[in-house]
Amino acid sequence: MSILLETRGLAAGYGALQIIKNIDIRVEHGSFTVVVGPNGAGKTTLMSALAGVLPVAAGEIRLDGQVLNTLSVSQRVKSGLVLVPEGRHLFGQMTVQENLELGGYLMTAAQRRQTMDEVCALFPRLAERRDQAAGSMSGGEQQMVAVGRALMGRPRCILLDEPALGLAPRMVATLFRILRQVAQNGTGVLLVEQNVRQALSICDHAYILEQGLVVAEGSGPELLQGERIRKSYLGL
Amino acid sequence: MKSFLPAVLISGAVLALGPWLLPEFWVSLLMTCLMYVVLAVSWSMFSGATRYLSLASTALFGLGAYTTAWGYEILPWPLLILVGAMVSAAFAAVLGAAVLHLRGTYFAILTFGMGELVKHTITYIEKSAFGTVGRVIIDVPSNEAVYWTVLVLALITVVAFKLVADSRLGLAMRGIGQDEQRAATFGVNTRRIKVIGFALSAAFAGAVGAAMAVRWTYIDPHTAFNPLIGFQTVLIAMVGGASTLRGPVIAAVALSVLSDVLRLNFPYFYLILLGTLLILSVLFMPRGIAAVNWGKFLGRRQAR
Amino acid sequence: MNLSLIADLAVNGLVIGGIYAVVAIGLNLQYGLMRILNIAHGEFLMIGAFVMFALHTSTQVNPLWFVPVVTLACFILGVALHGLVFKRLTAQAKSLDQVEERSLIIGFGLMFILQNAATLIWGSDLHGYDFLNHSVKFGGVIVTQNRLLVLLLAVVVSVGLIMLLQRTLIGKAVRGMLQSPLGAQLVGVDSARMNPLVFGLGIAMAGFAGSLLSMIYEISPSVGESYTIMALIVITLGGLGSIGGSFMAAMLLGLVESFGTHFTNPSLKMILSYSIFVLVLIFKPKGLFAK
Amino acid sequence: QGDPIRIGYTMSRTGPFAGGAQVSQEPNYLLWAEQVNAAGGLTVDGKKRKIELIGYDDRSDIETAVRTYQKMMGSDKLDLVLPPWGSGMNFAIAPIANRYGYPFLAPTALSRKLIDMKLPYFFSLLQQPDKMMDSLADMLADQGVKTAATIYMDDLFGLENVAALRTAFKSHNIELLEDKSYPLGVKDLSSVLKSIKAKEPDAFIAITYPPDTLLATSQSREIEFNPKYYYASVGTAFPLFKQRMGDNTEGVLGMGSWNAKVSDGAKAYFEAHVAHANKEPDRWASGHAWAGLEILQQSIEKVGLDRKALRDYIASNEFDTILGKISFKDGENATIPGTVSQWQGDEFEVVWPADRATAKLVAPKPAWK
Amino acid sequence: MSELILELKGVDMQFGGLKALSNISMSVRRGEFIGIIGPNGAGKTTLFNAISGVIPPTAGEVRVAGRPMQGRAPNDYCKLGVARTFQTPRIFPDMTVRDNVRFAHTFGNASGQGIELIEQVMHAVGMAGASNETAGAMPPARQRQLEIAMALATSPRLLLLDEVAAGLTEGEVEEVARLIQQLRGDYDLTVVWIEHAVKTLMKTVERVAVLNFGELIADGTPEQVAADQKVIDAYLGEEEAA
Ligand SMILES: Nc1ncnc2c1ncn2[C@@H]1O[C@H](COP(=O)(O)OP(=O)(O)OP(=O)(O)O)[C@@H](O)[C@H]1O
Ligand SMILES: Nc1ncnc2c1ncn2[C@@H]1O[C@H](COP(=O)(O)OP(=O)(O)OP(=O)(O)O)[C@@H](O)[C@H]1O
Ligand SMILES: [Mg+2]
Ligand SMILES: [Mg+2]
Repeated sequence: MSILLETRGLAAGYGALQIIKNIDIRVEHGSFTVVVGPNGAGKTTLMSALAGVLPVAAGEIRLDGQVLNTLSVSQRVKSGLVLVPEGRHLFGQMTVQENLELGGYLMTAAQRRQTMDEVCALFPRLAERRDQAAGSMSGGEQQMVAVGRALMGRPRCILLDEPALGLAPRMVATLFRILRQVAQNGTGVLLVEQNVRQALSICDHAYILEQGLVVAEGSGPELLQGERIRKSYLGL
Repeated sequence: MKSFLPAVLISGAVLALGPWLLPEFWVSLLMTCLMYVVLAVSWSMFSGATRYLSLASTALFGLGAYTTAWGYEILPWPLLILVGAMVSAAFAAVLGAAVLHLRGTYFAILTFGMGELVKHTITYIEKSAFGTVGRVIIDVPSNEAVYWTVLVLALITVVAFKLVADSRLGLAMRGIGQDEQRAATFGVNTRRIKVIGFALSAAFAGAVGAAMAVRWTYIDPHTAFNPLIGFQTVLIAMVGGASTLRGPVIAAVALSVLSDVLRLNFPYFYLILLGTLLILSVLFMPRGIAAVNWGKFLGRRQAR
Repeated sequence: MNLSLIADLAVNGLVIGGIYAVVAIGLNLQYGLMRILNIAHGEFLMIGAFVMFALHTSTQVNPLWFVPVVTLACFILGVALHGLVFKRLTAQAKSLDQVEERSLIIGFGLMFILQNAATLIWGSDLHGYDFLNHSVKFGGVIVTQNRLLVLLLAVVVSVGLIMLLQRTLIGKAVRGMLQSPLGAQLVGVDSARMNPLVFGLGIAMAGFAGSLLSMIYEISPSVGESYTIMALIVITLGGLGSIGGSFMAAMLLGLVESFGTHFTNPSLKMILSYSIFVLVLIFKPKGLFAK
Repeated sequence: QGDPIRIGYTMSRTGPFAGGAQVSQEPNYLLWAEQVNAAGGLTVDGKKRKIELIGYDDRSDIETAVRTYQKMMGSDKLDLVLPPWGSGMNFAIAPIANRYGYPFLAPTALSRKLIDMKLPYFFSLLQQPDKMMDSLADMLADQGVKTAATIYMDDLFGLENVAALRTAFKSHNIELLEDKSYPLGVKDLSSVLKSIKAKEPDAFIAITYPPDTLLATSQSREIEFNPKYYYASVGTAFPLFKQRMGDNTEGVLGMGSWNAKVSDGAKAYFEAHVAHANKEPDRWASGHAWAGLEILQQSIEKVGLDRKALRDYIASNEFDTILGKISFKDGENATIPGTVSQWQGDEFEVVWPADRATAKLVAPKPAWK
Repeated sequence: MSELILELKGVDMQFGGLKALSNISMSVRRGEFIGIIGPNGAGKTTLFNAISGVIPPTAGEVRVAGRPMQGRAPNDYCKLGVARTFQTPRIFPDMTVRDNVRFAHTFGNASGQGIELIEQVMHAVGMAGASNETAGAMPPARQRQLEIAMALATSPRLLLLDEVAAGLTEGEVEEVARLIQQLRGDYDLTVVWIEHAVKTLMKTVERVAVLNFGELIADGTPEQVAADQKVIDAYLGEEEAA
């Protein structure tokens, strides 16, 4: 497998305040990669910098070899990098259907229709509630809209910042299965997750982020066995 | 509060000397400043805190002015100011009870519409009942008397703002401004608070309307309910920084003085200058005059 | 009360409604979709009308040719203005409330500037010209051609914009930018390009309305305010951001005024219109046509 | 050569009053100062002194005007002031001028109430509503008119005029079939006009301001409402009316009191105005404004700049003006009677009363074009 | 038998064609600690809305402390001792943390208690050090903690917690559970807690209610509920139950 998304010496933060430093991560084509870390470690900061929401303070972000550093958020979407952000950022007063349609903003009408069917098949609840205002959906349902909307853009690489937040356990499992599937279809998946056990057991590769630095990486099972995870994340 | 009250009293005392120290025009100009201090500060008291953008100042000021117009023959003027305050407060309470479930623009446009509705209704009543429109008032109080009255009103408004801001009412209104339903879940009777706050702030606008009306001799609905007053009030409060006390006070003075100085010195294109300054002020002081750290700003200049 | 009178009042009402609709469209784009409260809307309309007046009276060419010219010129002006002022404003603002408040102040600034500029260029007296002011008669109905033209163009433009905004994703993208700026960027909406275009379109519509109204009404630098107010009332009645709603609200107001005036008098009509406005907002707080 | 005489005023250059102010008033002030200065100035106590005009914008806002006049009279102590535009403004300023003792010759103050305040320093130049309406009723009765209808503006001007009209019609036995009021800023009058048309009155009287005068007239034309006598008040005398209505002005009656034919002075003034402002003066208030300036000028040259002396001189003498002889009684122009004018060809002719007429009344009004 | 602090009889919540709550009847006794679980969109949050006055139910009856609540506003619920948190935090974003808590304290039922309560509850949720931070600038997880502090500051008798532990790691969720237990004792609270972290929830609470498609499908001790086949089918799945 070849490298899809890659950072080298990436640093980012808020104004003068640097939160993440010297980050080197890779997401391969069709792989399911996970980032875990405690509250406030800088996971969201990392995802924001990748998607272009935050400026890069140092280092480089590459997608398929193309340097993304100076591209705006929407330009990155155009080149295939889509983020499911923390806090969802849905279009609250628009219907579920409109949210999904906008997810396919850059697609042709035909592509949009087709992807819409696929997404609705993945999340039947969304199909049932096409005409409900997204903002009035339940917390978990909104999470599905957010993921569905990102998938509508047919990304080459999808970034997800805690998409399982507020999902019922079975739904979490379903979501991870879906993401696995998405990866198998060739899309790179980079997932930030607090459900450490579940995430690590399903992923191809994982990073542990602590205080803005990558402190460990490896395959999921490897890390799950490791001292670090067992002690600080699973409370064993 | 400790240093606040003396500061208000001292500035009040200094300003009260105006008629003896300043030429008449400056007294008049100060009076305009003070009038807008009353309007903008009382506006902020409610709208700045609750973020219910009100364009009702026109209606409230106008009702006060019209109270003077109607009552001048019957009641002494100081009493009319009190009555004007009560009329406006009562109007605001009734209006508020009916429309304070509307938010944002809907509320803004509606309060504007109410001003127009009141204007046309009064015109109609005057015409049908008295066969005339507008009143001439003769034997007006002296300029100084009007000036001191408006000054006292301004001081009362400023103190009231401070008292309200530090009170439960003020805190409740700020909560309503951020998330009304959430405030309710913490036990705030939002409906009552809004009506009380709106009526209270309306009283000041009504009072200053009743006080200023004597300057025009002839008062008809079109002069009393001048939309410019409502717009100007909002403009001043926002340029100053809507949720503060300092902001509207500074902006009321700055904008009134600036527009007159420009008007008198550049009679043909002062509006272009004024407009440009307004735009620049938003772009470079986006959070209002009150939010600018003047000490730092000036200090940095000197250091260079 | 006979049928031809009803028809006449109805047509007259629709024609007035057409005028309201044309006046409101531009503001609805800017305010309804971007929350930029352009209080100088009426002034842009006034400038459009004056430019039309100047072009027509100096060349004597059929004014219809200048409608697109004025509209386009206003569009360019709008885009430029966005780049100069509103871009910075939206970038600095943290919430929609702030956009709204600050744009209000800028609106006042623009209002002063435009009024003064028009006064310097054209003087403050009334101006006007005649175009298509002959009457059309059918049945008992009498209307002038220019008013019919305004109604027609109001319908065409409203329908066109409704199609553009409802049927294509552009409208949704614009609404999306308002509801969640980051969300919109994350689906690939290029807000840096979209915002100036929509804002420009709003000004263009003001110019368009001005160029049409100059065929009917006298203009002077101070007429702007009344049009702004008219537009604000129409868009609140119809629901913010809804072009269709504004159109319906405009027609409704037109009809109320036409019939109301006939059965009472124009002074009572104002009370009637404002009462309806106030009552509608009290009982249908999101506008007449909100779902 | 002495110091210039400093004369101040405010004028509505912006806002809703600007339209009227810039037609009937400010151009005359400017023209006058220019003419006087070109002639070397006014002779005061034997010395020629130029005029320095100090004009500010009052933004059509009364409070601004009040403040500015207080500056001019109270702080700057200018030699003289000239009045602002419109009744509302004059109501507010006249008492102040009176208090400071500044003679105040108002060309555009139209209200009996203002005159009734009996301010010693206030002089009104324009014919008041009662006179104008009386004259109109007189003329219509003379023409055998039996029925009439009116629309009027919802403000002091409209109400005073319509009240005067009712009284005048009663005494002349003309029946008022319909009277409807309308508010400031009206955008459509066709429904009202249609209902009036249905009543077929002999005469139609629109008590309107310039934009509404144009609106009412063009909408009357559109609905083919063509009464025998069509009268509209403010604005018919404006050059704009002719420009906008073209051939349709023929036979339209309105408030006017002079034109270039009434005197040699009027002709000279007319031409000077065209040369100076690049537009014609209106055929009503402009003439009165100019007459007021003439009166002021004559008085100054007679008694100098002592304002009390000026006031007394103006109050007790008769003046020769372009409109003929003018003298004041209790502050009201006592010599110029109410008049009616009519568009005939390119001129707004004075047609009533007969002794002031510049042409004979054309009746009935020809059809709209 | 201790008093009933909350009773629901036949409560329905209809949104257009959707019945988000259907015929819910249940009661909560003073001092109970109840967990609520159910799939996404089951109606858990809607239930909270119905019993805190935020969205009045379309049918049925809600009683708080024996009083019928029909037509009452959220502030009335607050006055009767009901306090809640929101799943998506709804704090006052422009105020400081301390002012947020002060707000809740001022208008709640804490008139009997002094302002020490403010510091106390901030300390309890570990926000004492952040009292001057602007609330809106904090990350969501912190805002959830602030929500708890604010609810406590109203001096409630019935505390409704809606996914306050969302987005936390397993270890952290355990801590939250311990915190709630402790607060419950300290402030003599009745607690209803919605959370998807079933394992911890089941260990902590005394009674569990399960919602599915707006219906109450189970209500009992954690053991009873975990063994209920309907619950396993609808929510837990075989592995969780195991
Ligand atoms: N807008 C901001 N301005 C300043 N500092 C911020 C901002 N947002 C986050 N931070 C700080 O950056 C650090 C990392 O935050 P980040 O949100 O990236 O953490 P996280 O790993 O995503 O945590 P969580 O698990 O809570 O989502 C935290 O210390 C936080 O306080
Ligand atoms: N205002 C509303 N209009 C229409 N439907 C609504 C509204 N509010 C909630 N719903 C629907 O009612 C159902 C119950 O929602 P609720 O928020 O109570 O779910 P929940 O059990 O809290 O789910 P979650 O675990 O995802 O938070 C959902 O399907 C939701 O979409
Ligand atoms: Mg995060
Ligand atoms: Mg929920």
